[in-house]
Amino acid sequence: MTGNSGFVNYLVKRVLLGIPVLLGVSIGVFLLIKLTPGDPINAILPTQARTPANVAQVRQRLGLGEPLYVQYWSWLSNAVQGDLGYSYNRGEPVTQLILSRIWPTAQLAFIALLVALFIAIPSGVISAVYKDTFVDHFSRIIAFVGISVPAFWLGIMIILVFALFWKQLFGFALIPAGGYVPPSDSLIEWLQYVAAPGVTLGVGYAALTARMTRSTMVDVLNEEYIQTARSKGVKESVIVSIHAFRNALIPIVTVLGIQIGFLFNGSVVVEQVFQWPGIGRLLYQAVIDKDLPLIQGILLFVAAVFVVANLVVDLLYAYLDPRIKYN
Amino acid sequence: MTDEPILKVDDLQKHFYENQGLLTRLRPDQEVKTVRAVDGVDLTIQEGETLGLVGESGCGKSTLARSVLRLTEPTDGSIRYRETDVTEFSDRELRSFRSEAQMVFQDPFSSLNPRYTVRETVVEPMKVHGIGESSEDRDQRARELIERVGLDSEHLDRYPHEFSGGQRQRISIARALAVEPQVIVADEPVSALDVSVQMQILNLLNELQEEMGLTMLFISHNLSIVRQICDRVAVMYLGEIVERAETATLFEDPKHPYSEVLVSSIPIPDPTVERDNITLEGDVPTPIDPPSGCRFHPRCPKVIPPDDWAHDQELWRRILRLKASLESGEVNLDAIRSKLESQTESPVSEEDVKEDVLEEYVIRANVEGADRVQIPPEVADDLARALSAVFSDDDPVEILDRSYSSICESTVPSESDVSDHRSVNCHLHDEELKRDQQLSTVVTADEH
Amino acid sequence: MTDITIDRGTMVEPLREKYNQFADTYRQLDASARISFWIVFGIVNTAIFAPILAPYDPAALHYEASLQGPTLAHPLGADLMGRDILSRLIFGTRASLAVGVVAVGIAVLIGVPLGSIAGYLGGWTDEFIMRSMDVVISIPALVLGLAIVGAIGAGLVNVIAVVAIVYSPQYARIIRGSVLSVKEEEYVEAAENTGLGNASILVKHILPNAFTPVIVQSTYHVATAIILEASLSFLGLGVQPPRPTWGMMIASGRQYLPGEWWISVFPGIAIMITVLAFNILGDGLQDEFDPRSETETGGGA
Amino acid sequence: MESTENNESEAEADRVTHDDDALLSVRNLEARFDTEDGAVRAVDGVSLEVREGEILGIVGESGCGKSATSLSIMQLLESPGYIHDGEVRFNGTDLVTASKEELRNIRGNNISMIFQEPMSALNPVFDIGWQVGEPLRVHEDMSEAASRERAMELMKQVGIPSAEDRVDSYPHQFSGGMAQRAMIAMALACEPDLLIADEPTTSLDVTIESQTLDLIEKLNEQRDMGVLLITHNLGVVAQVCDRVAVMYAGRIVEYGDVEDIFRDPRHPYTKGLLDCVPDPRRTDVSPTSIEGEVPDLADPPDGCNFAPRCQYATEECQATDPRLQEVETDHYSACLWEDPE
Repeated sequence: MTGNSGFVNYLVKRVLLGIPVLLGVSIGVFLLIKLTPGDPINAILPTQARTPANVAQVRQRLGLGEPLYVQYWSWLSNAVQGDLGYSYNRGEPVTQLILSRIWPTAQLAFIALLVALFIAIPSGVISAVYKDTFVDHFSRIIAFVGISVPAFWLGIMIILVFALFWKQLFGFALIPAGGYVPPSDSLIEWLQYVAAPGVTLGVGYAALTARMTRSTMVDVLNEEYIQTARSKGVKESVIVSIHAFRNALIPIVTVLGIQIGFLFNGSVVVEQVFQWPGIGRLLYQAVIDKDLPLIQGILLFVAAVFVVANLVVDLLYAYLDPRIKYN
Repeated sequence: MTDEPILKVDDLQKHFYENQGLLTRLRPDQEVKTVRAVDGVDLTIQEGETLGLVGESGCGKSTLARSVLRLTEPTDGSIRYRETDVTEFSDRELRSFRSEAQMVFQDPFSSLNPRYTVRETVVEPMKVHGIGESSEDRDQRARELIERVGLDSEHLDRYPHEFSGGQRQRISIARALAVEPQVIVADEPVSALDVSVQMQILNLLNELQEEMGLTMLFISHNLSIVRQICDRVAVMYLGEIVERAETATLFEDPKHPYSEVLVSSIPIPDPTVERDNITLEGDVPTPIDPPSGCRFHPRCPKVIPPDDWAHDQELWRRILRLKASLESGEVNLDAIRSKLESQTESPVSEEDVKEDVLEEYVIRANVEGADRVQIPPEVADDLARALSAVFSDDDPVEILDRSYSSICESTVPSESDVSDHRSVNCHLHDEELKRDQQLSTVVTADEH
Repeated sequence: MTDITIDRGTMVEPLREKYNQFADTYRQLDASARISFWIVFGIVNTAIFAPILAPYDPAALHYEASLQGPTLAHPLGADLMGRDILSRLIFGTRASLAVGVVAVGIAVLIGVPLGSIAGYLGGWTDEFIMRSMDVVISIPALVLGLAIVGAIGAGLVNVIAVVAIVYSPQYARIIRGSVLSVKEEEYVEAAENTGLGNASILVKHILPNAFTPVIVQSTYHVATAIILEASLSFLGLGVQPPRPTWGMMIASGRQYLPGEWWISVFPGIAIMITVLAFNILGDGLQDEFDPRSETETGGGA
Repeated sequence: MESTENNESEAEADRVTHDDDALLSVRNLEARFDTEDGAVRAVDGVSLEVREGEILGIVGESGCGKSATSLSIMQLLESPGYIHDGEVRFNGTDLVTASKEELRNIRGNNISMIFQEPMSALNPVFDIGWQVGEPLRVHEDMSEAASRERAMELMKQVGIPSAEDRVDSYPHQFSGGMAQRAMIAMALACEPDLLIADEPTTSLDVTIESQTLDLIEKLNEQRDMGVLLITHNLGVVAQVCDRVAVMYAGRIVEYGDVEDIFRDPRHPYTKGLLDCVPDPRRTDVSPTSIEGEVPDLADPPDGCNFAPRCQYATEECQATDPRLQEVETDHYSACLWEDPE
């Protein structure tokens, strides 16, 4: 009866909690860029064009003479409307640049998620059920190696083995050494291109998920209600897949969501290694070019994705856990 | 009652607030819930006596104890220690009060810092209050204390995990005594211990109290333990004291129906005795939004019927329960209807549903094997009328209230003194008093 | 305002106790965690004694060995300018550990006070501190690190600062949660009842009992910080030449693949072993300190 | 350590006459827990039986092995615990050697169990109706809807008000007392012959405790169902049990009719335990305590386990390990001084 209002309350609270965080991020990001040593004019105008008149005009146009809070306010109000300004180096709107790069990064994240869902979760469950047996030790070692190997190096090794060595040995490369083909052009080619970076990105993510799944399942299997189920004569397979897994799913979903940051971290280096035109690579280029509005925009975007992902996780959480739904 | 009490608690209240967050307050459909953990409690403790405070979990006895020591800030009321008001103490005064009043905690596995040796645990309070001239002196005192509570001074450099529950509780007592206090508040000090060691600790407390002239507030849910150690007892129910009496008196002649239930539920270690313990119905209610009138009335086996009630007590209680179930919305007519429909596989009428409700809530009282009661026709009519109201969206409770309401629901019983050190908050007792008065007036009239 | 000194007869006693605690913990670890402990021990010593251990100066150019594969003279090969890969790997431990250990240490020093104050005081203080931490956490470590390094410039000190900033909120969160649960323990109430001031209660009673998860987490974080440093170095935004770092070595070797694979492969293996050792050690400590593992052996009734 | 490996004591066993018609018959059950300090004998050669329709109590202090005994009977002991030796006969089947399939068919069907903490014994993410009805789906092949219907009836039988409504509730919406009733409803679903109740009222308030005990007693009478009631409270034993086994440090030290044992306790531990329980009817005698502490089961004392705390102990007690023997009809005690020889 009160369930619904409790859930709405929970939802409102979660949404409202995200707002101060995003505001904080915007202030931080704004200040980070403003306090960067060096005059932004140097990045915008080529040396030969820095005449006093030009400089004054650019300053005027960007509002650089205004007090900081005025600059922040105008930047924020534009940002809220989706206008993140213009890239210094490329001259294109930042929003548009970001939008054009989301899709390729999302493809990598999707492959990584598949790896986590279809390999990591089952292996974590099996590990927990057969705790301290050979199967468990084996999959734990794999998971440990998975979280310990740097993604960029793993990417390079995959290229080395499956593209370069393969070509030396068999005369053709199993995968391309990098690059991007959109799935709309050719699905098969896309698969060839996306497989290696997607799996590279997925390894760490999956390893974390597997470890989390195992430890949660171990905890859940020690709960008293599992003993209750056994005392009822429920089959062990049902106990694991229904009684225990339903409970374990709650923290697993949380981890899948919170580790979205892990995917962003990985995408920076993996996209660099595989020359994949995603957000991570865009950020790297922006940093190299000292393209401040673009860096600002990307940070804000990434934070927004993080906040939204957390929100989705919380909703799923509430859906899975009746203690939240009906409270 | 000539002596001034050492501790006097007046109208003490401690309320907690749920849903107090800013965001909740922004939403119109969410109200801040008040948990009335302690709701207007008066207590007096004389120097050197042990007062027992008894009640079930959630009745507020631990909160009361913590409020008395200001380990939690009381919401309202006053606590007088000798001539001073504890609630008004400044930080400095509070600190010096801490050397006068100490607490012994319930859980011996959580009340000792696992990283402190026994020595550190016992010496720390002395250092805080500047007791002992040097660290050697404090060491010496620690040794004496630890031996006094029945441990070996060799144990001083051990850590809590090396001790059993009973030994830990001894250490906890030694810590409390380190500041040479006047008052000890013991919060369920033996309930986490095995029966075979409970008496060891109780005896220790008893001895120490006599030796040092301690005053003690002893909290427990276990009446038989209270009996071993307390001079007087206060019985607490849902944030209020319902009865106060000297220990022996309370056990022999409990006045409040709740005390009666508690006394009757003490297990008798004798299988040959067929006990007539009074079983209380229902759960312990929460202190959020407590029942109106006498807080015990929904569970009270002696809840007072209206003056014109001609039937038995059991039926009366069940009608009250039906009323409460209707009021809380617990009676779900749709669910009952769909249950009946699936049983008979045909549509059911309003009458059938009403019958089922009566059968379940009144006749059988929900329990298989419970005694069935007969509903006299006039009562049945009234109930049927009230239940019809549910279908026409009227308030059934209001209809029932007209002829089936109790003073216990409507009026908060006041405290009445029975004799010295003895008082009870119950309408039943008021009535008894009234009857006695009438009797005595009759008698006096006769004499004249 | 309160004295925090512990009067003990001698100073030797506490030291011995610490050693005993350490020895106890070590004995409880499983084989893999013990091996990892010794690997970590070895790596730390490699960093300290790098000049003694390394066969060559890591910056010395041996043009005759340019792009040479593993030989007796250069067991792990040499790069384009003939610098000895093994020597550079040995010296590379310094940058990795400096970032891993020092930065995580600073993160602990920032995060723990903030988080414990938030947890102990609660209310608006808590709300303010933790929401600020959320802001930092909401941007993934490498993304934020890259942006900050992009703004303030690369270099060892800056990378350490970045890692410290990025990880400190995690310690604030961990210690806050831990303080909140320890705060509920009766011995904290007992300390309050003793008349001890807030600061003493926090420092003497709560923090020592709340600190274990920080130790465990910092072991994991040293591992991820090493990867973070390597990633930044790989992107050319970390520790700058001529200091050798593993990430940079991998990046510089890329162009010689597949022929001169040793330039990229060995530093990667070095990172992996180091990180693996820290992770397994962290896992062993976790198992050891986790209160749940105690109840399991409780047995009996 | 050495003494636990000493096999001499194993030759001695409890001399308890077995009734072949008993519902449940436990013989020489030995359960151990592997720890770093060696194997702890949590249950050290326990023999007892539950007859049809009776309530047998197992009483003892924490760590005496009473819960381990109940879990061993159900074959639910988990690592690091395991059954080292012994027999658990139920309706002619030895549960210790039974196959997983056989055990599954018995659990929840012929033997049910309820636990000390009803709140943690219920699965938080499934509603009560689903959980109460589950034994019916498992053992009687009922459909989801039919089992829910039946669950509601069961909940009514155990006195859960508004069962129509509560059947869709989740455990966190129940109070402790109601949750324990739901557990009982679940245990009754397949009309078992034996109910094992492991400290079913320890976590409940006194007023709720008597409600729950009344319910168990009533169900025992109505259904002629055997009950094995594990408790630390002798008052509870006196109130509801027909016979009782007193456990100390992994052994049964006294075993027999409740009335016999309360009237004439033969083992010093039972005597001590009875003296610890205050009798509300008597104010002239105050309860006492048993000095000392429970022995460490990883390193039990030589001879009688209770000797170090026993006021009657002599040198002989510290050398000889006594086992149960009949001291009067159907009354057994494990004390040297009861040895007729």
